[in-house]
Amino acid sequence: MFTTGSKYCFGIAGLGSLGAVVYMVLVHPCDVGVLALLGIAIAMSLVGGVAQFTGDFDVDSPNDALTANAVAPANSMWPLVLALGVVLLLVGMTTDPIIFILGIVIIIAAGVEWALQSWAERASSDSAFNRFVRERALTSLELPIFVGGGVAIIAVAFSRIMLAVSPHSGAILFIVIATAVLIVGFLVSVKTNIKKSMIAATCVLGAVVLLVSGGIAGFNGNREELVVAAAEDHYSHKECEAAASEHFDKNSNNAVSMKSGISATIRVKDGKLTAQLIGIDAQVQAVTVQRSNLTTILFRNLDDAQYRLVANLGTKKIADTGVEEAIVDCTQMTGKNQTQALILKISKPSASSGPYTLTVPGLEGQEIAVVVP
Amino acid sequence: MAIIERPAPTAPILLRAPVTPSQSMGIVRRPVTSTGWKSWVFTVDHKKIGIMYGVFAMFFFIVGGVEALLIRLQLAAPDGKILSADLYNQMFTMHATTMIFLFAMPMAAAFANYFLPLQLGARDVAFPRLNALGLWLLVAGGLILNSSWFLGGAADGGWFMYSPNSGPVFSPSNGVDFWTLGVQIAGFGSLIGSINLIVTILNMRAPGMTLMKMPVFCWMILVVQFLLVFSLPVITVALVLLTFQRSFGATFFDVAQGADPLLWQHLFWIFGHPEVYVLILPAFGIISEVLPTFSRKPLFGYPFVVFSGASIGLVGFGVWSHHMFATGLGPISVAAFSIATMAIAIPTGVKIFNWTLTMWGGKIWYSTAMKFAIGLIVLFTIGGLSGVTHAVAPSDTQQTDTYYIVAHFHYVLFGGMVFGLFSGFYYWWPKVFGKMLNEKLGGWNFWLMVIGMNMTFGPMHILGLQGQPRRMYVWTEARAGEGFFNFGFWNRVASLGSLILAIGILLFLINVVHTTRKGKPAPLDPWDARTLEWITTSPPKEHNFDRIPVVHHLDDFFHRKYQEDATTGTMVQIATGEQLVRDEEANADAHIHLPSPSYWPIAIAIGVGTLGMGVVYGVPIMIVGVLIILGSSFGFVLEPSVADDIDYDPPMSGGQDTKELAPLG
Amino acid sequence: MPLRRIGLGLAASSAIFLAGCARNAPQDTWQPKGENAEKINTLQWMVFPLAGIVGVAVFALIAYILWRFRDRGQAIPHQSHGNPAVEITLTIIPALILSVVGVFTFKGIFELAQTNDTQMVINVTGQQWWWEYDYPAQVVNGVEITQPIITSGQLVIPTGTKVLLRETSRDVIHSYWIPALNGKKDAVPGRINLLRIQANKPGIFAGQCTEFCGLSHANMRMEAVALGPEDFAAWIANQQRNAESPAQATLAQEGEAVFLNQCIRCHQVNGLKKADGTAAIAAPDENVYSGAVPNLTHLMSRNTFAGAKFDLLTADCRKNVWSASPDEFGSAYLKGVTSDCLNQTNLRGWLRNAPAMKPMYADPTKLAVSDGKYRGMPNLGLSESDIDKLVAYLSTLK
Amino acid sequence: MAMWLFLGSECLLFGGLISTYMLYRGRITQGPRPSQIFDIPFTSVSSFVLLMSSLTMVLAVTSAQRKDNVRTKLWLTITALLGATFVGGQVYEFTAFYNEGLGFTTNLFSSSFYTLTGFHGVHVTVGVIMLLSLRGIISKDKDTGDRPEVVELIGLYWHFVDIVWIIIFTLVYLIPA
Repeated sequence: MFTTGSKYCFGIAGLGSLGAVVYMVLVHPCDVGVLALLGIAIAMSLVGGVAQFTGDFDVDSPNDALTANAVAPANSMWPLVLALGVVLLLVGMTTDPIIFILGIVIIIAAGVEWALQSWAERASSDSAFNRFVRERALTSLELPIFVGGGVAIIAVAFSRIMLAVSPHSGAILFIVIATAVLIVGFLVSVKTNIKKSMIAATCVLGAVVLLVSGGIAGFNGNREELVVAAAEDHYSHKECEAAASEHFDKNSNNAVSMKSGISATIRVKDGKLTAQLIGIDAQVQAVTVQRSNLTTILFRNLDDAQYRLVANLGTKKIADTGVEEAIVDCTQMTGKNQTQALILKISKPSASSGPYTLTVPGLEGQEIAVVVP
Repeated sequence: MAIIERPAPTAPILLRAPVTPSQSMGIVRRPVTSTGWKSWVFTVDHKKIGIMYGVFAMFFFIVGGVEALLIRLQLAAPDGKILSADLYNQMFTMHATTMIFLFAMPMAAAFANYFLPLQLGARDVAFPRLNALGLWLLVAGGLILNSSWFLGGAADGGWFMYSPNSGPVFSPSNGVDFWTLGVQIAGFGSLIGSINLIVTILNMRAPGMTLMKMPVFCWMILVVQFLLVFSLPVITVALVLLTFQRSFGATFFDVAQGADPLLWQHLFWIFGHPEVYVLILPAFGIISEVLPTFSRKPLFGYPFVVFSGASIGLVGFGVWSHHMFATGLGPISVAAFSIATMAIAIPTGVKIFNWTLTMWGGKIWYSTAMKFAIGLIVLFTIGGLSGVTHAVAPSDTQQTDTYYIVAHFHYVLFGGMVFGLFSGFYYWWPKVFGKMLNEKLGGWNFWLMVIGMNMTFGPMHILGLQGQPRRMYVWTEARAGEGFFNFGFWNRVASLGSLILAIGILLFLINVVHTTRKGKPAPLDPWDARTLEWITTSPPKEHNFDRIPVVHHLDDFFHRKYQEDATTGTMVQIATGEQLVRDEEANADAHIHLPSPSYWPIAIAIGVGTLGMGVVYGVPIMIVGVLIILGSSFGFVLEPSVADDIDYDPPMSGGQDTKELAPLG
Repeated sequence: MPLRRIGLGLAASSAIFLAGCARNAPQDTWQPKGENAEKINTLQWMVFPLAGIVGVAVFALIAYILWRFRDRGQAIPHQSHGNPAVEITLTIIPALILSVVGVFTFKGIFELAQTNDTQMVINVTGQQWWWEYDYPAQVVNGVEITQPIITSGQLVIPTGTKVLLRETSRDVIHSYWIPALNGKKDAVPGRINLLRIQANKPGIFAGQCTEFCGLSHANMRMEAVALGPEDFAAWIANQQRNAESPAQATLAQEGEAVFLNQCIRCHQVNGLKKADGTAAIAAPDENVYSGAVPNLTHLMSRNTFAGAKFDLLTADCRKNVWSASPDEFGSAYLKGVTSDCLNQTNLRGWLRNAPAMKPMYADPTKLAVSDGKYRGMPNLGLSESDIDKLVAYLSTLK
Repeated sequence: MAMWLFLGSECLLFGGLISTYMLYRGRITQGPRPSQIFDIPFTSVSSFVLLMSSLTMVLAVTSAQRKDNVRTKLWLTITALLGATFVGGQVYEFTAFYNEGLGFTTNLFSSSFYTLTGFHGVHVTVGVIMLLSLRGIISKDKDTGDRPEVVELIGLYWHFVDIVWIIIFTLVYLIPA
């Protein structure tokens, strides 16, 4: 048979050629990557051939007197996995860094497993003891990786599916999956005499369905609304008109947890706009705001109509075009007896580009002056 | 190496038998040796861990002390030039952090680890490997904290690390990152340690030792651990928020987004105030052992001392905002916290009265340990009374953030905690190392520390009331004032005092070296002591007690030595401590189960440290850290608490899962 | 026993405190000069002696015990475990003392928090490492402030008036503290904290930032100046004035050009016009992280600069102001900085290389974290002749 | 008992995070608000799934106490699967929110929301890993302690994580800001 070492070489060679073919078809028929892959395949098959011929690289070579009495090594899949890793590494080098990293991870994993396995096999001549040694060394590494990997795969695949379907069917799907898991659980629990193969088949089927649909979903991308939302960024621009806007005022949030640090409170009552400063009892018509200082202003609507508070903070020149653009900030629509906060930071004195005002669209002719010394 | 080793079977007859573990198992063999450096690094023995805590803490006591000396040197004259503003800010931040997290807490942990099982009559703590993990996490935290000195500057935001001054803009070096991570990791260590100690106290007391027959030291440690369990998660949250803010751009303390900087202060002080009691209560516990021993009387009002300790702990959670009287909380909260703060003075006063009355009617032996204990009572009282003066919130608004506060908490923490710990050193040194610390040097040590301490921190009362704020890298002649109370004179006195204090502490180190080299072996019961730790040899054996003692009284050891004469009412000695120890040895248990050493605690700690560095230096290092943590946690969990027979070289026989320490002696 | 001596010594030294014999201590917390500080002082006079008496009593007891029960070869004492009656008594006594203290404290806290009878409002804004004061438009004691006033370093208030400070901060937490007028109150960014002060007599009262605020925390000082009603009205009138351009062909006018070329990037001078006649508006928000720097319109009406770290007055002139009697103080202060009193050394040093005189984050190579903005004044690399011109110009800003 | 103490400590951890969230959720200067992006029906379903996993965990504990290895393993697996689905749901939710414009650094609400629910998610993930590992250890017959007790301890942890979620779900999602 093939010796362990040559298995590894041939594995690389085979996968290298396979990779080259895939590469030719997918990327470009005559590329550096193809040449590199083919070169590696040829080199490795040569080395493998030599190794096979000389019987080198062989752990249980009969020439090795020391292990003559040792138990024959168990079959090992690690050389093959290692080869896969190398191939991925090479393919990754020419194509995608993620594949490259995957290759590295597989190589490290396979290397560690292989090294420890062969080392454990030589620990003593008692195979049971050797298995014990191997387990002690590796269980604490394998278990977390398998378990963690499993959780990660389920979570990622599942979330890809949910992202692809509509929120409504997503919720239903969620229920279906969870119920399925539960039902299977109860069935198995009630009928413990179900064949093991049946259970295994169900598990495998479930896993395959999850992986495949996760893969497809991931490939197809997110559902349309999400793509649109990401592109348009609904919530990043404020719309300060008198009418409610579709996104900015959606489910407007009408409680404020800022109980401290309020500089002034602006109220609308019976269609009248009034202002009060913290620390001063009387009502004022102008609010003094320190330059470049964060200032929180509360807007409280005591009327039936919905209003929003708008701060008109002068203009600024857009650097590229030289056009003067108005600086405006505002709260969301505020219903009756509700409160919203507006945080201002005004960096220019009102003498320069003022006057600054606080107004409420719909209550024309009324304003509170903002004075920035 | 071990990977390519091929053991040569010497004879066919050995074919089926495992070869020796040291050859075949290489690094996966458990470290079972009981000598050499490995026996310390991989140990799970509470005594070795306790000693390592102590060495670690003492090292950082010196580091923190040098930082303090530099600070005092800088402030000895106006416009000091020894430290730059930046370096000074780093210095006071790290002085406080080091003293609190790397000296005071570890030293208390050292005493707790070493003496808790001994005083409870247990063979070890409840979770020996977790105990080791706690230690190594602390070491990792300490190293990360102090590595910042060499990696671009230490944290410069003060130990209170108020946001937004600790944010990425205002503290641009990596110092604060190292600080948050170091404190976080050390905090995990303390959390693990405290859970462990609580379970130990509640589950592993010797037969007959009800909670109300438990030494006061154990009680205070129990209260402290509860404080830690419930206050550390709060600082964990605060540190997580700060780390996320600094490293991942979160907005928690970004005022431009509407954040409230007081959130940090609340979280910090909900931890920070109980932390004060975490620091002081172990010292209270120590002197509650020392005072009765050297007064030859039981503690006056044991239940009152215990419950006042517990109520200090409880009320300690409700007074955090007294650190924030000047932050604009509003009069209602200020009044409530002001009153609560005054209330905490009551149980503290009860303790002072009880210690004083313990000495009343006693037969006082002025050993060095006793001197330090009395020093604690006096100095702590001064600190406590100055504390009452700023429990009055309006008065506090004149005093907070001035040197008056510095004076107050140094009287409490240095005069209280450090004196208590030194009392413990002198009292328990013969127990731990089998040699007596020199009493004459001890006297010098004590008096120099008392004088130095009062000269350093006494004048700070004056400085503070004269309006010198804290945390200033220079003070100026323009604000120094004239006359008897000017800044210049009293700052010089304080700086001179700090030198005297340093000499006093140096004398202690000299005493330690002297004792280690030339000290005479200690008698088994040098102080005519009262509690169970003295019922075994000094230093104690690996398994602590040859026979688990059965407890009938509070201060059981004393009552085994003395009995009251029914007719005269006087105490009559019926046995010496030596006799009792010999008696125990003669009736030793045959089978003793002890946990085996393990690699995993230190491996996990290394992983956590790597993860921490990864937060500063990039995701790949974090991944490595997480992998190490995952792997070693599984190793930790899967490993049996006692090593398999084949871990021994030659392999143990018998196939039982416990090791026998059969021939004792 | 030496222990007792230490205790007595401490008690004695606290007694000396209480006698208040500190002379000319600008930040002494035991010399109140206004109503709020006096209220605090009353509480201090209650709790400090009380603590002292308790301390002396405890130390006397300890000293007696240490002497009386030392080991004189007596027998091992009876193993008594305590006496509940004594315990309870000793718990109740401190509780009673503290509850008395508590009642007065409670009362004091609410009295000091009162703001509804305020007569004047000033916005106080902290930033690294100086204080800005904004006086909103209002009528104070019959004097109307029409233009908001903006100044820094020295807070000017009228005597006998209940002044409300609305404190906030532009960057980190600072704390405003004039010990002679009231206790301290933190200036927290995003919050507005209220502190009421009142000065009984004209005078100047020193203070210092007391919340650690970064590198130059030690250099962040402030002063409160109390002026009598007429002097205050004069001060108000002057502060509302715009600066006037210096006379043609003087050194000061050349200085104005330098100012327009350099300083205007951050420092505002109200009324200053650019060459084209439009108002020159400083843009500190583009150059400084806190977005504000001191307004220099009336620089020479103040006695200090750079966060009150340096005096604008020479040592002798400073002494004249600080030691003036309450009657003369107003006129001494309103003189401002005359040319013979100007502290040329510090002002020139500051213009030459500010970061060398006060630690700040003003190194242009290390601004990556703060969006390329300075924290503090950078070294502008001015030539000596530019500095001469600027000093001449700044001297005109009365 | 150690587990109880640990959970006591965890209570304060989540207490701190929840307080932070409650303080900050209404302070929004830019970006979406909670009421604008929460998908309550979906989160209700996933909360229900997590609750069901508590039920299966109870079954696992009872099986372990009856020394019924087969059923213990079965219920542990089912619990872990339900937990993993929950984590998947959370990954979905985070991705969806991110696409709608709620980045970790967008505003105070987003930072505190992601930190709070992320911490909880990590706790669930750790729980799932513990469940699966325990299952693995049982099949290899390598458990080192008293098996029912170990299952019970992990169960305790799992119930705790569930209860915390109930609190989070109520405070974060259901009660309007």
